[in-house]
Amino acid sequence: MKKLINQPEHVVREMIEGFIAAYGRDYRMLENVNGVVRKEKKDKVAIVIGGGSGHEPLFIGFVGEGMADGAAMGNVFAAPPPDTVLAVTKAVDAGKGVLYLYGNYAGDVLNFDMAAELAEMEGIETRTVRITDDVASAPSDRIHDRRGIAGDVMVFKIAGAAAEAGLPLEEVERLARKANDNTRSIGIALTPGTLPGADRPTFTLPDDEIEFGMGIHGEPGIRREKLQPADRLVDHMMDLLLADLPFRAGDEVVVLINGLGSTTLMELLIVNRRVAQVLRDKGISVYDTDVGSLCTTQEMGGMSITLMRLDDELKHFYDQPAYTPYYQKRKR
Amino acid sequence: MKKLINQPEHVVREMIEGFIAAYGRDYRMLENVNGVVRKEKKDKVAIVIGGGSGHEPLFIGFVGEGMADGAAMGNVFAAPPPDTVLAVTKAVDAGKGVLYLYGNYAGDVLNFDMAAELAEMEGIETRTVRITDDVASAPSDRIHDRRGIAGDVMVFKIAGAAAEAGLPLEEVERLARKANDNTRSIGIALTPGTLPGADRPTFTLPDDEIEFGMGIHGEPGIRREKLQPADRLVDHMMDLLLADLPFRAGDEVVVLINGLGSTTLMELLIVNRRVAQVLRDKGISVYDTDVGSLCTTQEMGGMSITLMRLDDELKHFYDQPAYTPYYQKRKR
Amino acid sequence: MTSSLNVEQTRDMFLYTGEQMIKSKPYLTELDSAIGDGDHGVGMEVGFANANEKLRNGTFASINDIFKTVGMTMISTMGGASGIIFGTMFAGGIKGMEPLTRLDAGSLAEIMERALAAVKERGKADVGDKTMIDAFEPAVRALKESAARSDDLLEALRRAEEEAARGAENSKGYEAKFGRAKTLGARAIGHPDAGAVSVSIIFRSMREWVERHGA
Amino acid sequence: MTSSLNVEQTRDMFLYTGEQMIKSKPYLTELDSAIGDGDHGVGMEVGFANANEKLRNGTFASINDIFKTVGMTMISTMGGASGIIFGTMFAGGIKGMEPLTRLDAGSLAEIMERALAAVKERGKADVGDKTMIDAFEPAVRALKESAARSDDLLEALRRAEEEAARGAENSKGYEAKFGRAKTLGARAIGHPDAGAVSVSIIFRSMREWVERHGA
Ligand SMILES: Nc1ncnc2c1ncn2[C@@H]1O[C@H](COP(=O)(O)OP(=O)(O)O)[C@@H](O)[C@H]1O
Ligand SMILES: Nc1ncnc2c1ncn2[C@@H]1O[C@H](COP(=O)(O)OP(=O)(O)O)[C@@H](O)[C@H]1O
Ligand SMILES: [Mg+2]
Ligand SMILES: [Mg+2]
Ligand SMILES: [Mg+2]
Ligand SMILES: [Mg+2]
Repeated sequence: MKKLINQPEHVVREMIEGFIAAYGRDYRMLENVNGVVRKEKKDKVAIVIGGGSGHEPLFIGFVGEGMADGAAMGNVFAAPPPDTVLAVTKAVDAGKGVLYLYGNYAGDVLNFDMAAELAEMEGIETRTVRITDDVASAPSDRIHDRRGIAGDVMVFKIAGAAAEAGLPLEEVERLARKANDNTRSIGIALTPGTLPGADRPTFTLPDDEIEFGMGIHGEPGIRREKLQPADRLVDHMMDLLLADLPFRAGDEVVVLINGLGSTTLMELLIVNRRVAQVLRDKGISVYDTDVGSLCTTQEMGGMSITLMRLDDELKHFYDQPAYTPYYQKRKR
Repeated sequence: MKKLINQPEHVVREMIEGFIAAYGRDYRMLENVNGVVRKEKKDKVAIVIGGGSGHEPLFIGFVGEGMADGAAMGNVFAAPPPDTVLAVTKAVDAGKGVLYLYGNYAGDVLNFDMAAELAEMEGIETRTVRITDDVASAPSDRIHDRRGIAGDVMVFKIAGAAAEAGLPLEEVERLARKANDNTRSIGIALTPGTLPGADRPTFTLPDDEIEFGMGIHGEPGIRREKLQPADRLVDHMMDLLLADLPFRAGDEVVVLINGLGSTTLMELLIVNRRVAQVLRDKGISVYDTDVGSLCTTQEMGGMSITLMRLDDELKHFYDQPAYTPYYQKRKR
Repeated sequence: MTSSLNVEQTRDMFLYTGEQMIKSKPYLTELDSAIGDGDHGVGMEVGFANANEKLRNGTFASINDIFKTVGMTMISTMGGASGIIFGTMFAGGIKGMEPLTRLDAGSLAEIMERALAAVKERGKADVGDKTMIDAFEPAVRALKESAARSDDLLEALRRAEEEAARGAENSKGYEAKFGRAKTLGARAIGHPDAGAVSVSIIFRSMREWVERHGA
Repeated sequence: MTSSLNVEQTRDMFLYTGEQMIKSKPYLTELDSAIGDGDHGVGMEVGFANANEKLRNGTFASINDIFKTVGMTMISTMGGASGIIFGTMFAGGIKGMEPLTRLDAGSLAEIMERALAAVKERGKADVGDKTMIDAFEPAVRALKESAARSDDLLEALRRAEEEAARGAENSKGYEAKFGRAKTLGARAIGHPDAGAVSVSIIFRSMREWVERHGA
C-alpha cells in the first residue's frame, strides 16, 4: 500500500526523530528506546502514557504542559516493551511517583505491569489507571474488560491538570480514575487502514457498509450495517452512548468528535452538529467540544464520539491550561 | 463513495453549524451566507480569508486571535460568491479597513474582486493579497500565476499578528505580501480524494505512482513518478523548493509539513525528519515547525512542504500568539 | 408566428432553460472532471435552481428584470468562476439599458453583445483560451448577423445555437489559459471546455422553447 | 547418540529455531490478521532476530544463560502481549535454577514446566482460552511424561511437537478469552490462535535441529 515511509521496521524511530526535529525545543527522545519526554522535569507527580504506535497524535502528541510527562511507544499496534516504559518512567520521575495511563489492552497491561515491578525495584512508586471508554468493546457488566479509545485524551487532560496542580500520587490516580469512570466512547468504521509495510488493509468492508463499534486496531464491533446519512448514524451511536453511563438530563459534558484517519474535518463537524442537537434535545449541556483526529487507526475512515460527564471537581481540572503539540487549551 | 454526510448540497452549511456547535463561545455564523466571524469585534484592521470548502481546517479553522477575523466559504472547491464575502466583510469591519487573503485561483479572484467593488460602494476600504506559494503551479517567471496552497497559513499568521498589533491597513497588507513573497510550497499526491456526493475520485493514479506537484483540487502537477522511499521524495521536493526563492545557507525558516487528508501523522513526522536533515545540511536553520493536516483535499493522500524565510520583521510577527480552533501559538 | 416574446414568455423560456441546465448536471460534471475540478455541473445546478425559484415566485415588470434576476441570482448563489462569468452573461448586458417589454432578435442581440463585453472585461479571456467565450462570442456574432438581417427570434436562436455548438467543439483544440485546466497544458487538448458546452446548451434550450411555444 | 546438548549446541538449536520463526512471519501474520491485529509475525521476527543477534555475539557459561538471553531479549525488544508471554516462555523457567551445562529431556521438562507456570501467572490464561497455552501446556505435559520415561531429548521433542501441534489445532475450536480476538466471540471459531501455532513451530524447530545434528 502507498505510504510515505522509508522502511517499515524504522517507522516508529523515524517518527520520533521527526517529532523531535519539529518540537525539540520542549521535548527530548530517549536513546535506546522509543520514548519521548518533556525536556524540563517538573517537581510533581509524573504521568507516563503509552501504547502501540499507529494512532498518532496519540500518544506522542499529548506530552506537555498540563498533560503527560512522557510517552512510551511500542511498534505499530503493539504495546511498548517494559524496558521502554521503565526508561520513560526513570526519565520523568521527580521522586513524587509516576502514574501510568493507557488503554486497557492485554499487551499493554502485561508490559506496563512488568515495568511497574521493575520500577518498584528501582524505588519508584507507580500507580496505574487503565482506560476503558469504548462501550462497544464489552457489555457494562464486564466494564473492566472494555478497551480504551479516544477517551484516553479526557483522562490525560484531567490527570495532567491534577499533577500540574501539585497533587499527590493517590489524588492524581483518583482523579484519573474518576475521569475514566465518567467517560464513554463509541466508534464506527467506514474504510480500513493499513499497517506500514503490509500489502493488505487490516480488514475489508463492502462499499455500502460500516462496522458499528469497531475498535482502533480494527477489532470487530457490535454489528455491520448499511451506511446511512450521518444524522441517523449519530443517533444510533448516541442512543448506545447515553444509555451506558447513563448520561441524564441536567448533566454537563465535554464532547470529543474524533476522526479515525481519513475522515475529513468537514464530516466530523457535520457529525458534531447532530451530536449537539441530540444532547440539547436530551437536556444535557455541552461545556466544551473538540473536533479533530486525535486517536487514529492509520488512514482508517470513520469516527468516534466521546462524552465525559463533568462535576465541579472534574470541571475545575478540565479548566486548567494544557499545551502540547496536538492538544491545547487555554485556562478557562 | 463513503462519506459521513447527510445531503451533498448541505455539507457546507451543516459543517458551519457543527463548527459553531463546537466553538460557538468565540465564533458566530452569518445568517444567509456561509460565513464565520469572531464574536468579539476588535478595533483594528480586519482580515477576511476564504475560498472553496473541502480543505478543512483551512479556512474555517483559522479565524481567531492573531489570525483572521472572518472566513467566507464557498461550496466544495468553489470560490464563495461576492455576497458571502461582502457579508463577512461588513460583519468584521471596524472602520479601519479590511484585508482579503486567499489563494490565487481564477474563481476566487473574480468573486473577491467583485466583493471589493461592492464593499467600496458601502464605504469599506479593502486591500487584497493573493497567496501564490505553490512552486509547481507555474514557473518562476510567471510567479503571479501561481496558486496558493498550505502557505496560506503562514500569510494568515503574519498578517493576523500585524493586524492584532494595531498596524494600519497598508502596513498589514505590506506584511502579508512580504510573508507571501518569502513563502514557497510543493506537494505530492499518492491517492485521490472524493467530493461529497460524487461517485468517483477526482483523479486516478496507478498503485505505484505519485503525482509530483499536484494542486489541492487535484490539478495535475509537474510529472508522475514511481512511489519511492520518503527520504528520496523529500529530497526531490526540497531541491525544487530551495532553488526557487532561492533559500540559502544562513537563512532562517519556518517549516510546515502539511498532510493532504489521509496521510498519517506518522508519515508526516517521518517526512519532517528528512526535511530537517536537508535543511541542516544546507546550512539553513529552522526557527519553528508545524506538522499536521492544515490544508487538505478531502481524503487525498499526500503532503506538502512549506518554507517561509524569516527576517527580523517577519520573525517579530511570527512570535506573537495565535489561538484558533486549529492553529495555536504561544507568544515566543 | 410573431417574432418576439413578452415578459411572461421570456420568463418561461428561462425557466425551461434552467431545467435543461439542471438536467445536464451529470454531463457537465463529467466534462469538468476531465480537465477541471469537476464542480461545474453542481455549480450550474445551484445557480439555475435558485434563479428558477426566483423566477417562479417573483413578478417582473420588464425583460430586463428577468435577465437581471437570473444573472444576479447566479452571481450571489453559485460562487466559483462560473458564478461571476455566467451571472454576468445574463446580468451584464441589461445594465443601464432602457426597460424592454418585448424580446426579439434585435434586443436579444444587443443584450448579449453588451453581456459578452462585460464577461470579457471581468474574465479577461478571448476566443482560443478554452473558456465559455469560445462558444459565447460566435453565438453573439450570429445573433448580431441575424438582427442585421431582421431574422425572427427563432431563426436567430437557431444560428446562435449552431455557432455556440461549433465554438464548444472548437474549444477541444485549445490549451487552457484560465481556470484549473491551465496547468494541464497540451493534455487538455481533445477535451471541450465545460463552460463552452454550457453556453451551447443554454442557446439550444432557448431555441427549443421558442420553437415549441411559438414566438 | 547421546541424549543431551552442551551449551554450544543449545545455542545452535536456538539460533536455528529463531531462523525458522523468522521464516514463518508471513504465515503468522496471516493467522493473526484473521482474528487478531496482524502483528504477531512481525513481533516474533523482531524478538527472534534480536535474540539471535545476542546469541551470535555473546558467550554463554550455561544453558540457563541461553534461555535467559533469548527470553529477556524478547521481553525487552518485542512489545505486545507476545513479548512478555513468549519472553517468559524462555526466561521464566530458569529463574532461580542452578546453572546447567547440559540440556536433556529431564532438564528441558523442568525448565518448561516452570516456564508454563510463569506464563500462566503473568497471562492468567488456561487451556481453552485460545492462546499459546493451548499448545504450550500439552507440550509441557508431553515433555514431563518423556522425562518420567527417561526418553532421550529427540524423542521428548517429538512428543512435545506432536502435542503442541494438536493443541494449536484444538485452539481452532475455542472462543478467545484474551487479546483482540476476544471481541470476535464465536466468529473466531475455526481459526487457530497465532501464538499456539508459534509454540508448535518452536518445538518443531527444536526437534528438527536435534534430529539433524545429533544429540
Ligand atoms: N476568466 C474566465 N473567462 C471566461 N470564462 C471562464 C473564466 N474562468 C472560467 N471560465 C469558465 O468557467 C468554467 C468553469 O466553471 P466552474 O467549474 O463552475 O468554476 P471553477 O473553475 O471555479 O471550478 C470554465 O469551463 C470556463 O468556461
Ligand atoms: N494472556 C495471555 N496468555 C497467554 N498467551 C497470550 C495472552 N495474550 C496473548 N497471548 C498470545 O499472544 C498472541 C498474540 O501475540 P501478538 O499478536 O504478538 O500480540 P498482540 O496481541 O499484542 O497483538 C496470541 O495469539 C496468544 O497466543
Ligand atoms: Mg498487537
Ligand atoms: Mg471549482
Ligand atoms: Mg470547475
Ligand atoms: Mg497481534
